[in-house]
Amino acid sequence: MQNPYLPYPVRIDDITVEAEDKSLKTFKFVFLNDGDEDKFAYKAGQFAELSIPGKGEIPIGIASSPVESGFVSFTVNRAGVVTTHLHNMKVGDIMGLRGPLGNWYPWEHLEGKNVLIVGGGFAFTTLRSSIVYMLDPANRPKFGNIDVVYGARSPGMLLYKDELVTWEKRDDINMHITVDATDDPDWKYNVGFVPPITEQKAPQGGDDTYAIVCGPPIMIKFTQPVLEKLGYAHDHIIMSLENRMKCGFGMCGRCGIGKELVCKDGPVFTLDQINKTPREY
Amino acid sequence: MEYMGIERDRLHMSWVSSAEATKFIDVVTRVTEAVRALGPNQHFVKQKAKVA
Amino acid sequence: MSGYTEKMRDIAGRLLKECAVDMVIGFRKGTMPMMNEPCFVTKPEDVQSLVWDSNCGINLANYLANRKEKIAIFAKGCDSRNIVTHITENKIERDQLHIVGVPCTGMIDKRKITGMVAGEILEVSETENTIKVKTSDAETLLDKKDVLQQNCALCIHRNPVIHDEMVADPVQEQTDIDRYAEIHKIEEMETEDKWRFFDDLLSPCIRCYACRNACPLCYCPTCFVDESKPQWVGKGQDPIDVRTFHLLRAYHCAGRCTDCGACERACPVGINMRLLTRKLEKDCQEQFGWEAGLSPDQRPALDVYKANDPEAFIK
Amino acid sequence: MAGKAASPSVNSFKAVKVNAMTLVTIDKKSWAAGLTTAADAYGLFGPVKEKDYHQFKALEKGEMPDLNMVNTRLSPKSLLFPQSEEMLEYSLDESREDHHIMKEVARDDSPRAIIGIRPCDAKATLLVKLNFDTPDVKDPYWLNAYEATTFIGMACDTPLSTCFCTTAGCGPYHEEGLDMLVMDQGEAYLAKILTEKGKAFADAAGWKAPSEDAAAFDAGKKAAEGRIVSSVKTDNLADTDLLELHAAPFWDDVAFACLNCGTCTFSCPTCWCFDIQDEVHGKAGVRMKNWDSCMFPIFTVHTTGHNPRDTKTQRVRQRFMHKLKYFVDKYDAGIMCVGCGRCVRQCPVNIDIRRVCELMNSFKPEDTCAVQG
Repeated sequence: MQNPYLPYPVRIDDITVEAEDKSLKTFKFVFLNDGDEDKFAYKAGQFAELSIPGKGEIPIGIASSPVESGFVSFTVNRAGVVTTHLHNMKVGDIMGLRGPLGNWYPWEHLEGKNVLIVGGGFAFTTLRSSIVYMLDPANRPKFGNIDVVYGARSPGMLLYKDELVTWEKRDDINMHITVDATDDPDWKYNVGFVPPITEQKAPQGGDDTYAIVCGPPIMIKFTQPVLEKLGYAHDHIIMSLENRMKCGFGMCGRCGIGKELVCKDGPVFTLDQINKTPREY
Repeated sequence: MEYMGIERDRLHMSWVSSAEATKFIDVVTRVTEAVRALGPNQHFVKQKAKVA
Repeated sequence: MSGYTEKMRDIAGRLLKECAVDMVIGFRKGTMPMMNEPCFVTKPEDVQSLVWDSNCGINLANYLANRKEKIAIFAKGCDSRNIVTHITENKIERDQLHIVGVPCTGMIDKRKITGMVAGEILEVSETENTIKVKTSDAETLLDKKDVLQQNCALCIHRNPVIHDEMVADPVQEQTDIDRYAEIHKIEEMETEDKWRFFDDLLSPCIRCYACRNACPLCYCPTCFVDESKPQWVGKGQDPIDVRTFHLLRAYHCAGRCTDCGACERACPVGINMRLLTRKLEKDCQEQFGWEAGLSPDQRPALDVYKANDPEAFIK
Repeated sequence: MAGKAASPSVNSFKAVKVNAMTLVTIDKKSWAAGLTTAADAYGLFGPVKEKDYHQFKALEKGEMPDLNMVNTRLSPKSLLFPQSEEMLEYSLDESREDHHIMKEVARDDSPRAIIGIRPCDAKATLLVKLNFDTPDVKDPYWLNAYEATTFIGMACDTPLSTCFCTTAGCGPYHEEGLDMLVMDQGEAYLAKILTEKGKAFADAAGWKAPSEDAAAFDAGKKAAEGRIVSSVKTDNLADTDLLELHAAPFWDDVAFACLNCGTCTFSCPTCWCFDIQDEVHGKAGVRMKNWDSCMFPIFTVHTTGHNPRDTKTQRVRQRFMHKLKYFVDKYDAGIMCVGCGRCVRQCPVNIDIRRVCELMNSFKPEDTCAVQG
């Protein structure tokens, strides 16, 4: 019997400091055992438990993309016991990785559709995974227009800056990068919160257009009416939730929102589905 | 602590000013001797967690 | 205490009708013999649900902490002392409260009574001094004073220490009570026997925290056992972790505990954790002459310095 | 999107049924002797009295289960799902080749039998199984223990006034989840062998004297069911709208007295929530599974401090909604309660699931939807 609690042993292969305040780091892991990477086959939108012996586990969205191989990566905000410890670890350290867990953005369903991605802050991780997946030459023809609204507090807090610059230059993806505020005179992108920028830049909703939204609760709260105004139906708005989790596969009970479990039945839900839960997240 | 079964001499409380070097030496010596006489502590030492 | 129920309904009805308070906290009839359920009433027409008998052992002060409403509360001697403690510790304002004092002749010990009769108890009724216990095939008449909760048998503050009105005239206080006989007995044990005694006492603990949560003193937003940064105590069933919880909880109640017995009463596995809290209560009494919650004008023993505080423990 | 997994019904998890129902009679001497013999092949567990209460424990050699107990204080769920259980171990000693690599702990999953489990607790095991044995993921700790266990049930002839099993999908002679059901006939026990596992145990115990007295079981069952005086109604729960029930006006009243202790969830035979914790001693560490409770605020609190179920009322509602609504909707296997009455008897403040179930089952949303007009 496969033991779902047993993590794959991994080694930290690389650590990138992402944000100017050093609260965000991207960890690149390689699997110690042959074959584990194949067993860890995942889709964009899923998460995994980063498992540190002696400290505990933390569920984090997978930032690398299924089209990238040889490693998996996660961008982690330093917040609690486990993430603080992780931030103090070095390249070469051994830990565990358990997953992939949860569902994913509905890629099969999104084929042939336009996709609007709205992201804020460090929730951009699984969105990055999604963008890289969609831009992969093998996949790009499967999707219509791709629009991305991505905002952070300041230019220094934007994740994956090099990639953002590359995407900005491409003509098969429309990037709308924004920051809440900046005193950088050379800043050539948008200034303003995500919801108004979405209202200005995002395409109209419709049967063939879906929005994937991931960000802090306050961003989600104000983006939702904007999307409704733009004509996105509730079953065309796709969101990723978080709740306190332990097991990650639907047994320990804490992440329940009504009869759905965020870890197993989610984390990806349409707004339509979320409206049918008691919203205890 | 004593009421719960920790030996009386294992727990000491003293008030020593930074100027009272002799008293400090005296207290440390007294405590060390007392604790040595008791031997290693057996209680409130958690080994591997017991499960049930 | 017979006749209290009617009087309480009148008082509650009057206070609610006059809009003198937003809610009344009391007890309603339980679904089991020897059990009543703490409840609140906000409408005058609902006061008929209120009851009072010898099964109101839960300390209602526990339901006050951090509430914002204007509240009338029925308070036994112990409840009133915990209300005083709440006021002293700024958990509630005095002028938010209309305290209805309930002179108390003690609450009965359902575990003790269950152990005294054979078969399941189906019904329990009471008069002033007797308790009638009905099982499927027998009826037993017990003397109430023989089946009191132990803390009630030892109680020397049956009358409320603070109140805005009283349900009845004060009852006679008990005197010549040896409150600490059991504690003395433990103090006289050999060190190793003490350790084993508490190991045995705490062995059934399942860490449900009913004792902590029933305690009006345990209102911390995050209890030390729930802290994760740092994590002070393991979360499993290791006896050291279990003991650490009980020991530290008792310490946190030092000089504050009124021996209301809520902890012991709430425990689903019958642990007398009062053997820890009462030791500290005894020490406070002996060393500082302090009894918790007697007056809102007095600062607690562990909160004041007096030049003549005993210091024999400092060597 | 997250499609609803096929709802397995409790019935699909029944152990292999024996073809012809076998009845054996066991005189009380053979009972004791049989258990002693069976102990060579099985670890035996059963109710024994410790201090004031009965508990399920591993039986010492020659120790007999005390079958006169009415019900144990805690349910026997802990035999498959211990309150605290080691799952993984690891070393933090960097001089070791395998440092920081987690491994499964060695476990003893040799055959064992629970003697004298009540039919309600056996049925509860099947409800817990829905959580730990799913089509996608299986909890190996629970499942291995479950598969190693033979359930020898004791029919319940003396139900308590708080027992409402007959209206909670169960009953004093209920057979679901049992491998053998034993009834006390005074001089002897009459045993109904229900599964291959039960038959193997009877063989190991040498209980072979056949009986034809099937009528005795029917009579016993009828009499025992007649002694159940308490009931719940659950017929409207499935059809009541989840969100409207969630928003029902009675939750503050239900929750007021609650202390948010874990008594109800810990004593419940069907509550399965747990926590995962790491503990390190020196360089040796273990990862363990501990019981957790939806009554505790830290069950759901986020690292940010945000808590989706921050108030007592929300947590109390979660417990009852999970048992009486979410579970009903999710599995189509009835309520997540077998009517054992433990929470009713043990709740320090007398919050009674029967009363709450009545409020929920009789709830009519239109009664309170003034805002809709």
